[in-house]
Amino acid sequence: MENLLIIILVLMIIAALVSIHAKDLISAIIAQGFVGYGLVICFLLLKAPELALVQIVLETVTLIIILAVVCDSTMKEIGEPISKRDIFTYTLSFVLVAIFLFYFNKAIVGLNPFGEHTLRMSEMYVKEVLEFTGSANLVKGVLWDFRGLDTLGEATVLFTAAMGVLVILRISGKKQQLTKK
Amino acid sequence: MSVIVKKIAQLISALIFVFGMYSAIHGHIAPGGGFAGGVLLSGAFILLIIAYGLDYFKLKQQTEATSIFESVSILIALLLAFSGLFAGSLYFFNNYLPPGTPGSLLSGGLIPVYNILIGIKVAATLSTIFFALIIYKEEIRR
Amino acid sequence: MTLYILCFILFLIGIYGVLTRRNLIKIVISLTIMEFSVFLMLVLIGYISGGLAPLVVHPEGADISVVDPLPQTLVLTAAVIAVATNSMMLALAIRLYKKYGTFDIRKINELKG
Amino acid sequence: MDGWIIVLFFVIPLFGAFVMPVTYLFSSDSPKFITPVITFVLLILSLYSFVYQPEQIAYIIGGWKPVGDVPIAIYLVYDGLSGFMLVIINLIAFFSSVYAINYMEEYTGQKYFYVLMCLMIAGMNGVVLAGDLFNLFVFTEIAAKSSYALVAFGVKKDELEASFKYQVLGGMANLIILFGIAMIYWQTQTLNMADISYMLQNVENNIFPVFIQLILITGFGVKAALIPFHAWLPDAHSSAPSPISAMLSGVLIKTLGVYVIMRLFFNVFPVNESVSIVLIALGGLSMIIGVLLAVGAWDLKRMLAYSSISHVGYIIAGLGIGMIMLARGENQFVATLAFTGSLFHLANHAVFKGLLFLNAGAIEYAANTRDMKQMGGLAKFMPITLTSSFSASMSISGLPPFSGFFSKLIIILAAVIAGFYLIAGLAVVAGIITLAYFVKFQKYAFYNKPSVSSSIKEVPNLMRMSMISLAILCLLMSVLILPEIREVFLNPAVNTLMETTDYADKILGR
Amino acid sequence: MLEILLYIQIGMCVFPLYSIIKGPSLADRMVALDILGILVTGICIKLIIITDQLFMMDIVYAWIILSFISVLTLAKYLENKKLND
Repeated sequence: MENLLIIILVLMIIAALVSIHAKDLISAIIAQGFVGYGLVICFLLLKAPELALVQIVLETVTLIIILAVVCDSTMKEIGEPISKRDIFTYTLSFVLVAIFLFYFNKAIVGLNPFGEHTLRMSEMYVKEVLEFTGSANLVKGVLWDFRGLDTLGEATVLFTAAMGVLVILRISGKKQQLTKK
Repeated sequence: MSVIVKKIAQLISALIFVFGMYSAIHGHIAPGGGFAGGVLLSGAFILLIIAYGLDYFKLKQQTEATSIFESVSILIALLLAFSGLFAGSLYFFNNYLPPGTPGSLLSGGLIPVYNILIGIKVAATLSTIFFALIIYKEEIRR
Repeated sequence: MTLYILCFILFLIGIYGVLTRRNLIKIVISLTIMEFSVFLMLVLIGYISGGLAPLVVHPEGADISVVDPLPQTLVLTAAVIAVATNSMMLALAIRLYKKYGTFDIRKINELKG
Repeated sequence: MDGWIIVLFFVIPLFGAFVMPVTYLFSSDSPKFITPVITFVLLILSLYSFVYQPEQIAYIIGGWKPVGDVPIAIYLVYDGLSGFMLVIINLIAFFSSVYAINYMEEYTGQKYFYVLMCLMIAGMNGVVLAGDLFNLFVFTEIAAKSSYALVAFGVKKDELEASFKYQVLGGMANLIILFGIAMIYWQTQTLNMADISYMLQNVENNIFPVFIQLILITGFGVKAALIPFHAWLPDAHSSAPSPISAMLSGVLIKTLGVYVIMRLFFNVFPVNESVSIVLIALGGLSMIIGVLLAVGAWDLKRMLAYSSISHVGYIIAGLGIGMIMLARGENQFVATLAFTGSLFHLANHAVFKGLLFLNAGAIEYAANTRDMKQMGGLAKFMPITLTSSFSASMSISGLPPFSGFFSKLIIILAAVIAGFYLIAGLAVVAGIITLAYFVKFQKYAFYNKPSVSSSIKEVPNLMRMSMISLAILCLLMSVLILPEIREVFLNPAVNTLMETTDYADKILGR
Repeated sequence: MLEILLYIQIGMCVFPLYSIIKGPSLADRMVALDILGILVTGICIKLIIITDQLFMMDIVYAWIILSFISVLTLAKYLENKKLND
């Protein structure tokens, strides 16, 4: 199991690098789709069918929305010579990456290794969600009963995003006849 | 798009619609639920738009309608959650309907109701976003 | 532990992309990659060897061991938030493209004046 | 007070936000009257609960009792600090929403403005009340998403670009926070903040807590616009519509950044010295670099935005000084002094920065410019804006009878007694430079030779009303220094910070 | 036996990735994404047989239906570079 996941993760990392360095945007979007579908395989192997379904659906919709955005614009990646500022940002990001990786390695020593998770908060969820909520899908039972406020908040975030998109895509911000001068 | 694609898109969009509704309604006994079902429902509309073009739905009026759908369904969800306060025990998000037998369609108290409401809401939201993007580009081209 | 480190590398690739890319759409893609890695991290944490998916198909067998449902719930919530982020950023990107005629963030900075 | 009342703090604005698109169909004016009513109700509610409820309430969503010792459901926690923040948030929200009725008339799509404003208020109230780490993240997202959209409200080039920058940095910060939450869940197997603080006491690996705290300081530091992460703030705060700028600068950075830092690093994580040194360093840097950036700015709103960075620096530095004293376990009096100063300055800054942004909006509304070089001679035409902005400017730059003087003085005193002479010196220098650029603002905007046309009128009534009320409040804030009043308003919040383990003990009943 | 097949099938995901990296034209990349979808469908069905959890069939349905939409969108883009007409 662990080996399979490692193979997929390495493939995902390669695809992510390809996606970031791709020459045109459609290749980048397709490579990002590869990363997303790899994530679906990981979810399937990790016994999370709920998430796999949601991730498939999301991946497709994100792909369509990105395509709808970029479809009649320039597809080419901006290829200009590297300036001094670029060198600065590249060094900064590499230093950040190195520091984070080093400390992450140190920090996770002593935590539960893969597959040996212990339950504390969710012990009761696993044992008694069926009795109390009657939902055969434990994730949905937790989602709408014990953590219902989170889910309501999530729906509100989506509502906010729809309002935000409508705000951003207005043609003009101010009424024409009222602007002075 | 050619006639074959258009016809197949019509058939498949109906299939997607039914599958989305199934997913939203059976959220508490199978994988799926409100969110996945809602996205599938909106996928049906998006597929039709992609196959047939913009004028298929008379989009200008649709954005208003989807926006209303969205706010009404989430409003009902909020009121349902709030109604838990009056169901005896003063607890927000009180699941006061009886749990029923697990595994059957009518079980889980309020969970299926929330799933259906969120399904409608997500379908309306994603359609709103997609339609808004498409309409915007249409207006800017003129 | 290898898995967690690989997952963190994916996260760092996302940060690297956000910091160094100049294309608006590429920045959005990098953020999406970061999101993916965080989701994977949460689900990896919740996995229990030999556990089944958190769905009780046969209610009488309720005492079988299942993987932790809580991280999956969190990922479900965070995924929806991720869609919201992406759609708003993409709407802004298309708007900026129509105003400036380019996706290059440095050019946009210069043109603003 | 019954526990369920605190649910209303986010249910009412959410209800308002969801109902407005429907009422808009019947009357297109309805949103602009619903919003002030909602914020007024919230203000009354927050004042009521603040005065009548000094004790901590833990309200359980869904009514799931803890199993054994482990809390299993989402908790909402109301205590002194939350009450204090709620009063500030709803106060500024009420005056901004009244001000917005006239100010927003020239914009299109007002329905969306009011909906997003209600969502932002709901998100901030939720952040302040959340007792669960992931729930806090979700409410942070609601407030942040609505602020992204509101920054881009007048869809011109600057606004869009500012909003994009804000979204990229804010999105990164959110993901870093989520990563930190995942790591915390990995270690403690729980999400309840009280339970986390209990579980984190027995961690053997001593790099893990430092790593987590660094990650969370990075994440919430972006939200609070501390200095290495401040790049989004000047653009975003200066290009939003003015009522929203007042909300963003006055309360949003404090709620999403400073409040969460207070809550997490005092009540959840064990207090330690290394984090407090990081906080003092970040605070000192923000203090001085913020004012230096503000001196060079000629755009009025941009100047105010830079000055926000410096004042958040004051608050964070005060918190750090208090924390280091708590961690060393010596001289609790200095810690109390530092926390009092920080919280007092937080309240003061919310009021006078909100007022200054409303003044800037009034000037923009009347004279149609934000550049200080193009203003001048406005004193003749806009007496109310002049007086209110004068009181706010004197207060922000710390002249003696005004409230800003006392809060800065307390922070500087605490720094001197604690032995941080550099921080005290920086604070004094920053205060002097603040005075300099506010004198510049007064001179160029109101007293220089008139360079604008003489057709300028004073702003409409509702805008005047909220500016005058805030100016009066701004003058009244200095009474908070009196012991009796301080007892009621500041001490509950200070006690929450001082008794670091009390929060968890009361919730878990240990 | 099925475990070995699972390994082989996951190893085969390298080929679409190669095609995405190398593929000279956009059509190649598009086809690679579609092939990845088919591979994952196979993986999913093998997992269903291994773990005997039939409800995962839902995921297969959703995948097949949605890959049609995404391929159609990409194809429409390839056809005339715009989505809305």
